[in-house]
Amino acid sequence: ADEVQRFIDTHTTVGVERTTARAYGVDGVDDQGTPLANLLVDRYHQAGLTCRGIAFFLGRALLGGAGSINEAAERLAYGPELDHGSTGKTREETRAALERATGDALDRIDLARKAREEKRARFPPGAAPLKYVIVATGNIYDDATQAKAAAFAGADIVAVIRATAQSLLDFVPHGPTTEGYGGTFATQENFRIVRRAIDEASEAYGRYVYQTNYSSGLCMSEIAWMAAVERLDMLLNDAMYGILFRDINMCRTFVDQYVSRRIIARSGIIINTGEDNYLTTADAVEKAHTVLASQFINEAFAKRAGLGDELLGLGHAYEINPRIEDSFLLEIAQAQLIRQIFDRHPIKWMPPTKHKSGDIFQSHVHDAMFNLVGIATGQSIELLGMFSEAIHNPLLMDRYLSLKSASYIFSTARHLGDEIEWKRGGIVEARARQVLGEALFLLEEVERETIWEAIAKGAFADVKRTRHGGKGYAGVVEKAPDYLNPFLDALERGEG
Amino acid sequence: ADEVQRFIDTHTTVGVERTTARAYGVDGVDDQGTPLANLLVDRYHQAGLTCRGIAFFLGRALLGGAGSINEAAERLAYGPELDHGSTGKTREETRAALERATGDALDRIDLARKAREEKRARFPPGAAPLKYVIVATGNIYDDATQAKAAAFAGADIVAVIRATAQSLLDFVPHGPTTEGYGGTFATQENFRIVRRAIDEASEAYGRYVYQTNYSSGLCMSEIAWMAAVERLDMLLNDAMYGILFRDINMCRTFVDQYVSRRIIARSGIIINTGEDNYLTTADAVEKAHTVLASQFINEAFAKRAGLGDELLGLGHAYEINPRIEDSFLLEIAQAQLIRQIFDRHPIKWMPPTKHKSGDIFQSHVHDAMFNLVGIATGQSIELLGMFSEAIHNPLLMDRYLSLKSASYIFSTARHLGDEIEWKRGGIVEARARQVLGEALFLLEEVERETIWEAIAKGAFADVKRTRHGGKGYAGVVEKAPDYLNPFLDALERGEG
Amino acid sequence: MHPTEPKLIGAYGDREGDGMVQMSFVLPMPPSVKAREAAKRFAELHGLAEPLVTAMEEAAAGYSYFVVYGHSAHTVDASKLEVSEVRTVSLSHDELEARVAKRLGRKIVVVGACTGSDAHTVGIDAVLNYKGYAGDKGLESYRCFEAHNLGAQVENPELAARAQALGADAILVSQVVTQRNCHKDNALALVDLIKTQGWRDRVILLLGGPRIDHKLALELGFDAGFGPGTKPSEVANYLAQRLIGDENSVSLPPI
Amino acid sequence: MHPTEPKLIGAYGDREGDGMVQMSFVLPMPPSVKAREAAKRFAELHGLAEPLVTAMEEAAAGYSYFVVYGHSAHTVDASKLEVSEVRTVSLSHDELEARVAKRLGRKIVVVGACTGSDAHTVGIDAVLNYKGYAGDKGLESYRCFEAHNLGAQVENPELAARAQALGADAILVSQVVTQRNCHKDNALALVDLIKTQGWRDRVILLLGGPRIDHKLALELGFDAGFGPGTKPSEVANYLAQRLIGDENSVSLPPI
Ligand code: B12
Ligand code: B12
Ligand SMILES: Cc1ncc(COP(=O)(O)O)c(C=O)c1O
Ligand SMILES: Cc1ncc(COP(=O)(O)O)c(C=O)c1O
Repeated sequence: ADEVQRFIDTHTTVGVERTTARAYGVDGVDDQGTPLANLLVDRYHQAGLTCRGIAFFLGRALLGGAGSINEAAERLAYGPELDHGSTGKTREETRAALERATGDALDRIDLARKAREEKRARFPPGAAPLKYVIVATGNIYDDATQAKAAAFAGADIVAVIRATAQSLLDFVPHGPTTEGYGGTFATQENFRIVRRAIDEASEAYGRYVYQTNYSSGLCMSEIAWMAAVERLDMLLNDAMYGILFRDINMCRTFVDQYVSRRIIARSGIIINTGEDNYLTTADAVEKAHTVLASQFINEAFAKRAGLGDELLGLGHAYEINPRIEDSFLLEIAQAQLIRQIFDRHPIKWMPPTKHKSGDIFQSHVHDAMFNLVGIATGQSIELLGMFSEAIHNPLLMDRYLSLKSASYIFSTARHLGDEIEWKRGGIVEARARQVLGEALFLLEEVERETIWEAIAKGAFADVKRTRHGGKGYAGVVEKAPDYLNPFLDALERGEG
Repeated sequence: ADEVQRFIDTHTTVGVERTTARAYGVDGVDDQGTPLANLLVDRYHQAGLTCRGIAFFLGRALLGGAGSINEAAERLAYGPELDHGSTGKTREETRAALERATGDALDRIDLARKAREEKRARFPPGAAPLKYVIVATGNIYDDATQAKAAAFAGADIVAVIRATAQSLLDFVPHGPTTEGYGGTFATQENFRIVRRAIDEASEAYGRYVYQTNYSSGLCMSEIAWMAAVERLDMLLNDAMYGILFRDINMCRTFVDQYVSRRIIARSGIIINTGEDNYLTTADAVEKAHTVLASQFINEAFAKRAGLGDELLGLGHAYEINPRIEDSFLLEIAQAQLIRQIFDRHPIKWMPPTKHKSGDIFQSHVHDAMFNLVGIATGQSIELLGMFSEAIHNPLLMDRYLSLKSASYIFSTARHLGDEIEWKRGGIVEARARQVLGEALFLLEEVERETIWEAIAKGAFADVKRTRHGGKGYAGVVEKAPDYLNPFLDALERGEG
Repeated sequence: MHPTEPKLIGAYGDREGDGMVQMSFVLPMPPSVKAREAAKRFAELHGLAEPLVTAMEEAAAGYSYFVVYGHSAHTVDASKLEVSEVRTVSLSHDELEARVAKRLGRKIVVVGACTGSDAHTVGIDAVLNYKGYAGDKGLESYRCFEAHNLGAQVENPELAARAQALGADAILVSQVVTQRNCHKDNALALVDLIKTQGWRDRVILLLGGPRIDHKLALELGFDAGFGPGTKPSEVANYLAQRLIGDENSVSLPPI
Repeated sequence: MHPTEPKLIGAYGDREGDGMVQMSFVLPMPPSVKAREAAKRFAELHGLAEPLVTAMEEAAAGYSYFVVYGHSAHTVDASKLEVSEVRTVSLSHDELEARVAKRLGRKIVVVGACTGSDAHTVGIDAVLNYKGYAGDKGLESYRCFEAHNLGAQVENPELAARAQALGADAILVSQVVTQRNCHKDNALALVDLIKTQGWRDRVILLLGGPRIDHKLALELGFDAGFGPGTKPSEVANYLAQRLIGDENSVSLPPI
C-alpha cells in the first residue's frame, strides 16, 4: 500500500478541492443547481491551477478583501478574470490568512462529534450484532418515516440507500430530494432530515439509533465531510467498491478515499468497507480469500489515513451457494476467521443476496441461518437479510419481519458462541486455515505486483480495471511543490 | 413397571378379544356397520364370559362343526343361544382345534413383514433425520393424493392423522371413508388405499416411503393388528397419551398396549411414543424431565412386550417458549441428552407447536431452528413443523415449503454435529445434567408410589387421572384360570 | 409515523397509496410459461395491478406453488365497519372481589368445558385454573368465583346437566378444533338444548377459542365471545359486570 | 397426482376446489378489533370468502401487518390465456457451430451491455462470457459468435454507436434495476434511437433481466425477451435461428 500512498500524497483531485472549499464554508448553488464549490473548482481546474490547491486562491481572495470565504469563492468563481497566483501574496501569508477559517472548519467537525458522543452516552446503543437495515424509497420524507418505523421494530442502524446513479455524479445535489431510482440522493439537507427523524426515534425508544450513508463514488470526500458535520454515525467508504463495481478511476478514488478517511477519523465515524460485494460477482467458495486479503489492504490504507481499529467496519458476507452440502459450516469458518483476525474491529457482516430467489418463505429461512451464524460468531454489525431480496427494495413489512426474526434468533441463541468448541482438524477449522493461507499467498502476490497491477489482473471480484481507465481520471492532478491545504494539513497533524 | 405388568398379565379387554378374533379371521360388519368382531365379543362380554377368552368359544364352534372361523363367529354372534362353555369340549381340545388358524394368523403377519423388508431392500430409505409429515384431509382419496405429493416433495414418512373422535370409539370403522373432522378414520381399507399410493411413490422416486398411523385409544390392539397385516411401517402407540390426553382408562389401555406391542414386535413395526405431548400442557423448561422419565417407563413396558430398541421411537419435542433467552441452547441440551441415552433407538423428534402463532413467516423461522437442532443432534425421525401450525392442518403448499426448508437445512448443516464439542460446564451441559438428575429423581418416586399413583398425582403433563376413571374401564376383565388365547401365547413364545 | 387514520384504508408497501400486497397459492398446473401467465391472471382477478410472479415451483406432480406481489386497488371504508367488541371496565383483582362481595354478596358460579370431541383443555384451563394465562391468574384465584372445570371432550347434554345441578351463573365453552366448522355446530347445539330446556335466560353463555370472536359468538346465540390471547381477568370483569351491572365502559385491549 | 388440467383453474389448498389462498399486507391502522375487521373486509374485497386473519401485529407506530387465509372464488380460463414464448430448437454446441459455419459462413457479431445507470453485470456476463451460467457456456465459448461485452452503466447512444461500428448482428441489453419501471424507459429509448437512426431492420434486439419476459420485450419493440434462469445456449440458438432460419420449432423449457 505504501506505493499507492506515495501516489496519494503527491496528488489531489477536484473532489478533494471541493471538499476543502466546503470545509472552509463554501456553500450554495447557482440557478442551474450547480454547487458553488463546483463552479469554483472547475474554473481553476480548467485553468490548470488545481495543483496549487483551492485554499491558496481562497486565502488570496480573503487577503484581497473578500469579507467571507463564500464571498471569496464567489469572486473567484464569477469574477471577470482568473487569479493565476503568480504575483502578490505568498503561500505563507495566504496560509496565515486562512488560520481562523481552518480553525472554524475543524471546530465544526469536532462539535458534531461531541454532540454525537453525548447522545450515545444518553441513549445506550443496542447489543451486538447491531441490526442494520436499509430504507430506499427515493423520497427523503418517506425515508424518514421508514427510518422511524425501522427503529420502532428494533433496528439499531438505518441506512438510506443512494439513488443508483449518484456515485457517478461529479457533484453533490443540493437540498431535500423526493425523486430517485433505487434509493434517495445523498445531500446535506437529506442527511439532516433523516438525522432528525432518527434522533426522535432514539428519544422515543431510549436506544441510540445509528445513521449511515455512502461515502463512495466521485464525491467520496465531500460526502464524508457532510456526514461529519451532520453527525452521521457510519459511512460505507471503500475505493475498491467504486473501482470494481462502479468503474471509477482508481487514482482518483484512492486520493479521494484518503482525504475522506482523514475527515472520518477526525469525526469518529465508523466506516464500512465493501469486500462483501466481491462475492456477488465471484464465487464465494473459491474467492473467499480475496475478501480477507482485501480487508488487510483496506486496513493498511485506513491506518495511513489515521483511522483506528475501532472505526474499521470491514465487510464480509454470507454468499455461499446454499445448495452446497455443509455450506453452513463453510460460512461459520469464514465468519469466525474474520472475527478472530479483526478482533477489535466493528466488522460488518452482509446477508445472503446472490442466491436468493423469489420464494420469500425459503429466503426467510436462508436469512435465519445467516442470523444464527451472526450471533454465534459475534459479528459487530449485521446488515439484516430481507426475504424479498430477489424482488424489490424492502417494504415496511419485509423489514419488520426481518427484524422480528433476527431479534428472536439473537435472543434464543444469545450465548451459543460461548458454548461451542470447534473440533480440532474438523471441517470448520480446516476451511478457516485454507482461506487464511490463500489470503496470505494473494497478499504476497499483490505486494510483488503492486495493487494497481493486481486490480488490473482481476484479483478482486473477478473484475479487471486499468490504472488510467474508468470515470473521473480527468479530475486527478499532481500537486505543485507549493500546494496549499491548511485544512488537510491540520487533519494530518491531528491538531486543534 | 413390574407391578403394572402383573396386572396386565392377569387381565384381558374387549379390545384384546376383538383383536384375537380378527387375527383368527373374523371380518365384516352387519347392516348397521357394526363389525362382527364387536357383535361377537360384546355378546360374550355381556354374558360375563370374556374372562375365558373369545378364542375358547371360537374353537368350540369349530369343533361344533363351523366350516370357518367366520362362520364360527357368526354362529356365536347371532346363534339363538349362548355357549356357556360349561360342558363339552375341553380347553385342550379347543386349543388343538385352533392350531391351524393360529398358524395362519401368524403367517399373515410374517408374510406382510417379509414383503415390507423386501421393498425396503429394493428402495433404500432416505438419510436420517427421516422427514415425517402429516396429511389430514378427512377424505382417504385426497389423503392418498397428498401422500404422494408429500413423497414427491421429499417426505420419508407419511402419517394420515385420524379423525379427532376415533380414539374414543370402541370399534374400528369399516371400509374406505371420505368424511372426518381433523383427520381421516383409521380403517383397514384406508390403510390399504394409502399403502398402495405410497408404494407407487416409492417406485416413482426410488426411495422407500414409510406409512404410519395411530394405534391408540380404545382400539389400540385391533389397529395394531390391521397395521401389521397391511404393512404399515410405524405406529403411534402409547398408553400414556390415551390416559392423559384422551382420558382413557389406564387399566384398559395398559392391557391393550401390551397386546398391541406383542403384535407390533412380531411384525417389525416401529412405534412412536407420545411424551412430546406432555410439553403442550406442561411447561417445557420445568417439566422437561418428565419426558425423559416417561421414556424410561415406556421402554420398560416395551421390553416386557418383546419390542427391541431398534423399534422404539421414543418421542420428545422442541416446545420451549422461544422468547426465553438461550432457549435454543436448552433445546439442544434436551435433544442431545435423549439422543445419547437412547443411542440405538429410532427416537422421534417433534416440532414446536404450542408457541406457534399465526405469523407464518416467523413460524417458518422457528421451525428452521428446530430443523437445525434436529440435524446437529442426529435425531432419527423428525416430524416437520408447519408454518401454519397455529392455523390449520397442513395444506399442500405448507408441506412443500416445510420439506424444502428441512431439506436445505439438513444439507447445509449436514455434518454440524460432528464439528461441535460442547464446552465443559457450559449452559448446554449443565442443562442436560439437570434434566437427567430430575428425571432419575422422579423415577425413584414413581418406583415408590407405583405408576397408578404417579399418574393420579399428575406427575405427567400436569394432568391427573384415576385408576378406575376414564373411558373403557367396563371393557376390562380379569382372566379366568382357564383363559384361552393361543394366538397371544404364540406371540409371547415368539414361535412359528 | 402516526398517520391520521384515513377514511379509505388501503395497503401500504413502502409509499403512500402503493397498495402493495403479497399472495401465495397453488394452482393445478405444472410450471410453465403458461402457468406463470395463469398465476398473473389469477392475481389480477383478485384486483392486483401489475402482478409480479416471484416464485413458481412444482410443489407436487402437476401442481405449482406461486408467490405473487401486486398493487391492490381495493380500499376499505373504515367508517362503514361495524365491529362489536366485549366492553368492560378492568378492575383489579381486589377491587373486583370487593365489589362482587358488596353488590352480589355471594360467589359467582361458573362451569367450563371444552365440548364435543375437542380435547384441547389448555385454553379453558388458562381461563379457569388458578395458574391462569400469561401471568394473569384464572377465575379459581378469585374469592368471588366458584369455578368448575369439567375438562375436555364433554358432550353438550352432560355439560348442561352439570351446569343446572351446580346452579351455574355462567357456562364457559371452549372450542379449538374448527374443521368444517364443527365448532359452530357444537356451540349452536348447546344453545338450542338450553333453550328447549327453557333456562337460557337464567344463564350467561360464553364462548371462547382461537377462532372465536365476539361477533361470531353473538351470531351463535352466546352472550359474549373471547378469542386468542384472552386474559382471565377480562372474563372475570365481564361476568361480574353482567351480574352486578356497571355502566362506565371502556374497550378491551385489542385481541 | 397428475390432474387432467382443468379448463377453469382455481387455487388448491388440500382439497379439490377449496380455493385456498394466503395474503399478507400492511394497513395504516394500529392493531385493534376494528383493524382486524378492516383486514377481513380488505381480503373479502379481493374475493376471499371466510377470510381468517391469522396475524395482526404493529409493524410500525400506526401500521399493522396482517396475514390472512381465505377461499378464493376466482378461476382462470386456461384456454383463454395468450402466452408468447421464445421458441427455438436446441442444438448442441457443436451442431450449432457447424450449422452456422455451413449456412452463414461467418461469425455472428453480438454486442451486449447493461444500460443506463444499472450496474448489474452478472446477468449479461453470464450470457456472453465464456464461463456462462449454471454450467451452460456463454456465447464467447462458441466459435460461431464474436461477442463484445461492454459491461454495465453504458448509455444508449454509446451502445448504439459501438454496435454500428462493430457491425453487430444483434444487440443484447440487460436491465436489472426496475424501480419505477426505469428498465422499460431505458429499453424503449434504445429502440427509438435506433429507429430514428434508421437501422432497426438491420439488427436483432434482445432484452433480458430478472423482470423481463418475452411478452414485455415485444411490447417494448425488441425481437425477444429472456427472463430469470435463461441459459446462454437458448440465446445462441435463438440468434442462429433468426439469422440462418430454421422452422421446426420446439418450445423452450419453462422459465
Ligand atoms: C396443544 C395442542 C394439542 C394438544 C392438546 C392438549 C390439551 N390437553 O389441551 C394435543 C397434542 C393433545 C393435541 C391434539 C390434537 N390436536 Co391440537 N393443538 C395444540 C396446539 C399446538 C396448541 C393449542 C393450545 O394449547 N393453545 C394455547 C391456548 C392457551 O390458547 P387457546 O386455546 O387459543 O386459548 C386461549 C383463547 O382462545 C381463549 N379461550 C380458549 N377457550 C376459551 C373458552 C372461554 C370460555 C373463554 C372465555 C376463553 C377461551 O383463552 C385462552 C387464553 O388466552 C394447537 C396449535 C396452536 N399453536 O394453536 C393445535 C391444534 C389446535 N390442534 C389441532 C388438531 C387438529 C389436533 C388433533 C385433532 C389432531 C389429530 N387429528 O390428532 C389432535 C386431537 C385432539 C382433539 N381431538 O381435539 C389443530 C386444529 C385445527 C383446526 N383449526 O381445526 C391445531 C390448530 C394444530 C394444527 N394446525 O393442526 N393438540
Ligand atoms: C449482485 C447484485 C448486486 C451487485 C452487482 C454486481 C455486478 N457487477 O453485477 C452490487 C452489490 C454491485 C449491487 C448493487 C446494487 N444493487 Co443489486 N443486486 C444484486 C443481486 C443480489 C443479484 C443479481 C444477480 O447477479 N443475479 C444473478 C444473475 C445471473 O441473474 P440475472 O441478472 O437475472 O440474469 C439472468 C437472466 O435475467 C438473464 N439475463 C439477464 N440479463 C440479460 C440480458 C440478455 C440480453 C439476455 C438474453 C439474458 C439476460 O440471464 C441471466 C442468466 O440466467 C440482486 C438480488 C437478487 N438476488 O436478485 C440485487 C438487486 C438486483 N440489486 C438491487 C439494487 C437496488 C442495487 C443498488 C441499485 C442498490 C443501491 N441503491 O445501492 C446497487 C447499485 C447498483 C446499480 N446502480 O445498479 C435490487 C433491484 C431492485 C429492483 N427490482 O429495482 C435487487 C433486486 C436487490 C434488492 N432487493 O434491492 N447489486
Ligand atoms: C462499499 C460500498 N460503497 C457504496 C455502495 C453503494 O454504491 P452506489 O451508491 O454507487 O450504488 C455500496 C453498496 O453495496 C458499498 O458496498
Ligand atoms: C402417541 C399418540 N397417540 C395418538 C395420537 C393421536 O391421538 P387421537 O387419534 O386420539 O387424536 C397422538 C397425537 O399426537 C399421539 O402423540
